[in-house]
Amino acid sequence: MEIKRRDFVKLIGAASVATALPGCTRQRPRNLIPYVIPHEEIQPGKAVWYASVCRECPAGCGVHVRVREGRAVKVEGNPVHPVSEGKLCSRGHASLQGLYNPDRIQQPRRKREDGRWERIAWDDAQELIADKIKDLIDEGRGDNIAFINSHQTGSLDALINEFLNTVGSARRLNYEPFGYESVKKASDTVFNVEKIPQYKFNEANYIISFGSDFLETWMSPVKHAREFGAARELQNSRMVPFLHVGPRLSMTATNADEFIKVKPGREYALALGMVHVIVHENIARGIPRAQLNHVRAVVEDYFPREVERITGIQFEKVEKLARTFAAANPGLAVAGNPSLDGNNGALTTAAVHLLNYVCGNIGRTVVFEQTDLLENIDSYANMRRFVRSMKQGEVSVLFVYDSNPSFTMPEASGFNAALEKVELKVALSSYLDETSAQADLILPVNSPLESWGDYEPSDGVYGLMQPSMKPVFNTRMAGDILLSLKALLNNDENDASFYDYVRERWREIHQRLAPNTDFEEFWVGSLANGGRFTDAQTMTVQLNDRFAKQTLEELKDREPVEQNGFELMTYPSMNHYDGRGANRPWLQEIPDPMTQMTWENWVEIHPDDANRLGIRNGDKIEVRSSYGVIELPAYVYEGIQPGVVAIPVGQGHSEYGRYAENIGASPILLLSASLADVTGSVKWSGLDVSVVNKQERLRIANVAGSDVQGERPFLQVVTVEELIRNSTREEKEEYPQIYEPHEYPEHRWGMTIDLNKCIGCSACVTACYSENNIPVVGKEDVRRGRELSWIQIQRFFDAREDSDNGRFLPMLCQHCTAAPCEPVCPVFAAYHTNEGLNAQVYNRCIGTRYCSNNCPYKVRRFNWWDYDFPSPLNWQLNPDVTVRTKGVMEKCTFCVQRITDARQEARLEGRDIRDGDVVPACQQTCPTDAIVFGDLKDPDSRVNQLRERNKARGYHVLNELNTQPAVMYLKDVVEETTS
Amino acid sequence: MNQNFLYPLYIILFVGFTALLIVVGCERQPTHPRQPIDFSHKVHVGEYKIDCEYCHSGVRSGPVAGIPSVQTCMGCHQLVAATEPEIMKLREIWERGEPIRWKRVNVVADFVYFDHYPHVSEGISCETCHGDVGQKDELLPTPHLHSMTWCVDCHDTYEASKDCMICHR
Amino acid sequence: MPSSYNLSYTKTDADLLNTLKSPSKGYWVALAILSIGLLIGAYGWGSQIYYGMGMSGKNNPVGWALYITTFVFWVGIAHSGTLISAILFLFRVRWRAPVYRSAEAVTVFALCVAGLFPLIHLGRPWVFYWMLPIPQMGEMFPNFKSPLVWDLFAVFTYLTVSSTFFVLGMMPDVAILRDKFRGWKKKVYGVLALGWRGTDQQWRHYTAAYLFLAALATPLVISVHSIVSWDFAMSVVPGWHDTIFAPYFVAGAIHSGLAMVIILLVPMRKWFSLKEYITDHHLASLAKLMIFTAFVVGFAYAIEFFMAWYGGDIYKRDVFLFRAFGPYWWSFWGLFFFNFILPMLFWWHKYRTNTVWLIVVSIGVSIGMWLERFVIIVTSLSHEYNPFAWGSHFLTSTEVYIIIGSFSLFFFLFMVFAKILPVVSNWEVKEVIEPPKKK
Amino acid sequence: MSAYKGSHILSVYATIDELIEGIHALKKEGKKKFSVISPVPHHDIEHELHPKPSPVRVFTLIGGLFGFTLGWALTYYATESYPLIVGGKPYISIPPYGIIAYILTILFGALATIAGLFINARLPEFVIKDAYDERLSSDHFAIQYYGDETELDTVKDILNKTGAVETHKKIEEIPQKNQFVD
Repeated sequence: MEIKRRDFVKLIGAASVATALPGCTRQRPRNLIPYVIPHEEIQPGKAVWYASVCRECPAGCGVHVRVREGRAVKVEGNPVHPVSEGKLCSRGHASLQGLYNPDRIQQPRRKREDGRWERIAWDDAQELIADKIKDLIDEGRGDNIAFINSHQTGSLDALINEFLNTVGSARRLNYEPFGYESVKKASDTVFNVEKIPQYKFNEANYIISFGSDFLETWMSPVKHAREFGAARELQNSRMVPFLHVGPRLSMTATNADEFIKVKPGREYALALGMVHVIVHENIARGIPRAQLNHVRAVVEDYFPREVERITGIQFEKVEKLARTFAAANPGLAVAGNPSLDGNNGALTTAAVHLLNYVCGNIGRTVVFEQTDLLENIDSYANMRRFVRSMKQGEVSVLFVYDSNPSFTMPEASGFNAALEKVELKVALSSYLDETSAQADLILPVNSPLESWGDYEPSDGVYGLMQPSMKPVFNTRMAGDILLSLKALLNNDENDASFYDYVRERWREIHQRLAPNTDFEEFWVGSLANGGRFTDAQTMTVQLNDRFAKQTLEELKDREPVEQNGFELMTYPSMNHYDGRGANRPWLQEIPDPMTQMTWENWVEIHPDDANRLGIRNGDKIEVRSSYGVIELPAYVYEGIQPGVVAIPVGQGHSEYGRYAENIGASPILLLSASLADVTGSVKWSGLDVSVVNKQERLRIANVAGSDVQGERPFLQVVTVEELIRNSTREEKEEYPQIYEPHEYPEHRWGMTIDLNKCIGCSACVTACYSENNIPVVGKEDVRRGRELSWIQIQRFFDAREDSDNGRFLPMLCQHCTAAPCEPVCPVFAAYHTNEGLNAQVYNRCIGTRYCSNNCPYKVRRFNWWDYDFPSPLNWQLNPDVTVRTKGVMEKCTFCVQRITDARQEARLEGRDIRDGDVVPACQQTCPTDAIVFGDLKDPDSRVNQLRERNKARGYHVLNELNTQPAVMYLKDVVEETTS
Repeated sequence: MNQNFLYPLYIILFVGFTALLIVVGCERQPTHPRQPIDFSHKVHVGEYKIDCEYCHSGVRSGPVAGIPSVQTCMGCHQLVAATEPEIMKLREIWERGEPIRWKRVNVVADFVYFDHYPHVSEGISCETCHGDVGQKDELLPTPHLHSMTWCVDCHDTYEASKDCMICHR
Repeated sequence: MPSSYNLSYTKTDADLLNTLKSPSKGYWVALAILSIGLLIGAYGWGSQIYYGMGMSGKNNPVGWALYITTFVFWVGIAHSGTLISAILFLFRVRWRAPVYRSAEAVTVFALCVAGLFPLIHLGRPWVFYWMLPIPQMGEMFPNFKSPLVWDLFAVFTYLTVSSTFFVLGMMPDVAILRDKFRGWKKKVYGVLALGWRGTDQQWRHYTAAYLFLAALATPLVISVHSIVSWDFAMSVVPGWHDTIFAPYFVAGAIHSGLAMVIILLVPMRKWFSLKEYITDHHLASLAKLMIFTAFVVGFAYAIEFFMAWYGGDIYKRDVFLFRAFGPYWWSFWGLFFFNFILPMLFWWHKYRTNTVWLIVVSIGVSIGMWLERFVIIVTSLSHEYNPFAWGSHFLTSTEVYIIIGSFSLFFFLFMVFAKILPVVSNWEVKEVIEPPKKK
Repeated sequence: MSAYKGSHILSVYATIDELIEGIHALKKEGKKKFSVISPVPHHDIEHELHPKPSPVRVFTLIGGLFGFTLGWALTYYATESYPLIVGGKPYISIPPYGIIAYILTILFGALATIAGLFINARLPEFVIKDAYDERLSSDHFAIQYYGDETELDTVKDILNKTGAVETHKKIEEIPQKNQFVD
């Protein structure tokens, strides 16, 4: 508690000096354009915001970085960026922990003969590489230089190509483990365009997902979640139905009104069956009559009874679904989750393309754009070819930037073995991950938050990145390194910088978008804006004439051989994606929404199978394929098919820093090296594995005290039918009061949480950790029930009798009017402010924990230890919030620091606080706008309006205790999937 | 009132232990910080009547008053008293392009969030809290700035809010 | 009853002096063992203060566990002394005289030990004085609406009143010691006796004061444990929020207090040869009383369950089912067996006059009463309203150390007391035997 | 101590019967300035002396009333000095404050009782100034008689006749100012 703020205050002096002396240090960012506050000067004690782009996954959300005294302390979505629109996911928030990761490589390092790392100066390192490259060029082996990078667009993409051109090589791999090969393949087959379309969930009237986890990891989860939230807005007690068909109850599936469980790889049959019904019943709107017979012929085998045979879905249901979907006009069907790659992924996606096509959804909810930027991603097939050339010694120098193929490539692919043949392996990486650990030279690069750059997630969206702070360590931008190398190779003294390079490229964009304006203005405006955003240029697609029944058959992957009894399914982890998030402690600590596991990797197994093998939750089980074997704790899960085991990808790092190492095991070790038959992707799914109970209990850290709520009406759900029937019924609010209630003279802060919109993504939890300096306690303490999350996404599976879907209840301090926690505190550390906050004064708390015992919602968190923020993670701490010491109770404050800020801001402007001035961190980031905060005394405030509009859905948790919470929940709603 | 001798023994142990805990638990204040430059408020404020806000310019727009940048110092000292030994020091620092590493004099606890603006805007003079710095060559810690009693008394006098969340969060 | 004593004034004095003879080797060994126990406890507490409350096995749902359990246990134990000395005094029960001194000692020492636990269980014990009714930060007082503050007042008052009662009752006996000893001991006891001579005036004020203290202590003893029970009953926690809690806790306190008195009396009477003072009849009377208290607590258990069922509150009902059939079933059935079933042995004369059985049952009841508090505190918190937040306590070595330390401290204090002060109230025994007369 | 001061004799008896006889003998002579010392209060002795009720009870009452008032005053003042809302309850809440008042009633009642005892019985007296016999605390009785030297001698004879085993004599100097300093 002492150190951090003192450090900040020390910095205040330095910061004001830094503003007074421009250009005194080399690495200083130039011409930073603050967004919210005009760039007069940085004022100590006040935050400055910089717009940039999140590079934690290929989605490319626009962000605002909050900087205090020269340090980035929080990341939020950029409201004008079309992908994020002000929202951000957990992984986006955790980019800060990438920036301040204590395991970052702090200066260039070279591997010695004995395998230990030694320091090397930047110039020496770059010269060493340049010399090697010069030698190769002299020998005429310029093409032996290769570059693997994560998916890049824009300036860096161009620069890498330019660099490779300079040395005369074309060995460039835009490598993403999850490359959506099946979508590309399907588009190619059905429409003859090898592209990945954009999906518009907010414009659909019916949503079906065929195993696509579009709210978690699939393509652009924040955008999808945002649009999904809009789609699920209730209109006259009705909303857009959402059906999920898939092998596993993922977070996306659980948000569906109906989840139909099918064996992995059989989803396609339903899609084709629906097409069958639609084309035979003549309700297809999307296609000309001429094509109708064509399509009829394609799907002629998939009459509903055949679908029932394949998937187990009753044929009447198939017919009803088809009719409802066709009537939606437009509906939206999505497919192509990486977890189905290798298991009829391409077939399912093709079927879904066809379904969308016949319903006329193409061009409305499924849009192909002129430039599809994800299509540049190299497929696994290309990687395999590259491995072969490495093996043959055709690669002498390999650069790896922001990519970890040693971890994400199946072990059986031989990547690691082939890597040894490369003479000089240069890791342009910030972390010592599995790939950099094998490198000869590590040139640490700036984190995206310290870098210039640009990123185009989709057509017309030009995101611009600017450094929000000086680099934490002695690192450089990847672009600067490449430019320096290029200069060295060309014996060019001119030290061009990547900043200039980006600017030059933006001159082109300027020419394209606004040729008649002043470039400087355009540039400054773009920086402030976080980029330039124009409408996408769409393209129309037509059904491929050659598309036939046979084509469908060709898309089928081989049926998995079932020898050992279990089919393996892997899927990208919600928090760690392909493993890159594993070294962010927040992402380790924030539970997986469905399983509520933390700091762990697990095997999901159906209760029937588990009973047969005598496996209980947390038992160690061995999963063995022909390629490898791993041991993991079991998670007995109703949401999975019998005979299938599912393991998330992302954990099981052997390197990658203290937070990632030695947690679980990576299912990638089990995967086959061979390509999926159709798409050339990794076979993420469909592998035959055996499961053995190792008869050992593992210490798993599961946050859920109970998976079910029983008779307790914590999480309430209604169907639209019930809602319409009881649309006038309100919760009984008035209980007899013994005491005269206290008056709130100015404000009474309150919150409304729409459970129907909460998808469980936990972005609010991460935002809260980030905003409120919540420490990460680690696995052992989570296991003991000592996690400190102020807001918790509680998950129950039994909220409705007729469905096993998990549902989410964001549980945070309810700021009760008659709070049971307050009167029991002997020292007034817990008390009620006259604005209705249930306040906790940390420095007054003596730690009796009585308040926590007496809180029926169990939202108070106790500091069992003095928690450590290993440097430089402590730089992330929000200077506006006290860091709590051991022995002190803490809890949600409704972001009281933001209320104070808003009040001060209003005061400076000589007005009252307006509705919307105070936005707590959780509401700010919630992609679906499930959380709304505001003044309950103001009848026009959004929070009151929402309550007013949804009277029949509003309820207080544990209302019968008469705690009179300030948080009102709106009941979750189930829409009918067939009409 | 002497009694069973175990009882006083117990009390002594208890009190002693408590005292130990209090001592351990307390933060210590810096007593006599040695500044890199012998800056004198007496000269600047007392003799030359320079307004506080000339240097501590943040008070009307935000929480922190701010320590003036070296540039602010040099704004005058390019010419004024340029040959004084302490000013020579300043010039050296300026030429090296370094910030001056002033030592903090008053360290308010980390859990206290004091915002200058609302106080200044209500017309509370700087002297009310910081004392007559124009009389002092060297600033020493002002004990009342670390005492909540002092804050609360003043809030009582001015009928300002005594809500805990005003200062603690 | 006086007829049951075959004693004279001289004999009682001799016996009194006999208890204070130089202790045997066994005594020193026991004291050494207890000192080690104390050191273990100090180590446990020290490490807990240094590293944080995480050293104990608590977590988010279970914010209180073994420390508060043990606190309530010791407060309960403490009640025996006041019960026997003050209440039986007011009712003029004559067999009280030889046993009440040790019972009061139990009260005072148990309270000293109990008083430590609220400190031990604080997250920040170094600021415990914020709970005291003194203005802090100018004008900030503790929250008098908090049951913990009531608790602090109650326990502090109880400690003050019971220790003055204890010391006051000892004054005439210490005067005997002053008169019997020579040298430095005479001086020490002389100071402790406060100049007591035994004039009729002194006796007059003394007996009056004694009576009033007894009269004050009686409502106090009832209210203290009621207030301790309100720490729980004033909350909303299902399984705590019960109107029956105050009488239930008082009954439980007396139950455990009786057990502790027996545990201490039986060996003391043997080691100090006090059979003529603490007769089999006395012990049997205590045992009979214990049957009664067992029925009271048994009734309370039954009523609690009845209300949980009859009240129709699902949260409360679930907690009670959880107690009986959840992972803590052993503690629940254990307490039922130890507190209710086991004392039923005393219906048989054979058991209530057999010192071994007396000790066995009393230890059983002590364990049972500790378990009762454990069940009330830990199981209720483990299975509260929010199912997602359910969780259980886990045992850590630090907790064990501290509990070992607490028991060591109690027995340490008691053993020291037994060797330096009269364990039997000499003057009150003299009151019930024949004074020296002409033959 | 006793209600009387000054020079005195202390006649020690071995049995209670002889003590009673001694008291009778003194009463017969009309001598009242004596007190009786015994190891325990005995109803036979009380029967002879007819003591008045002890004033300690007044102390108890006053102490209790003080504590009761203090309890309400303290809680009221504390709330007024820094009013904070907890749990939606009123600032001044009768039931909890009543508990504090109740407890303080007992605490101060008890403390005042002790004070009353000490004041009335003139305790503590760390060095006993009056004549004393060490057997008195265990199994002997005594009559302490106050008077001038001549009177003491006659009383001594009277008591010796009733069976006093030993007589101590203590002559105080005059003036006897700071006698009860302790």
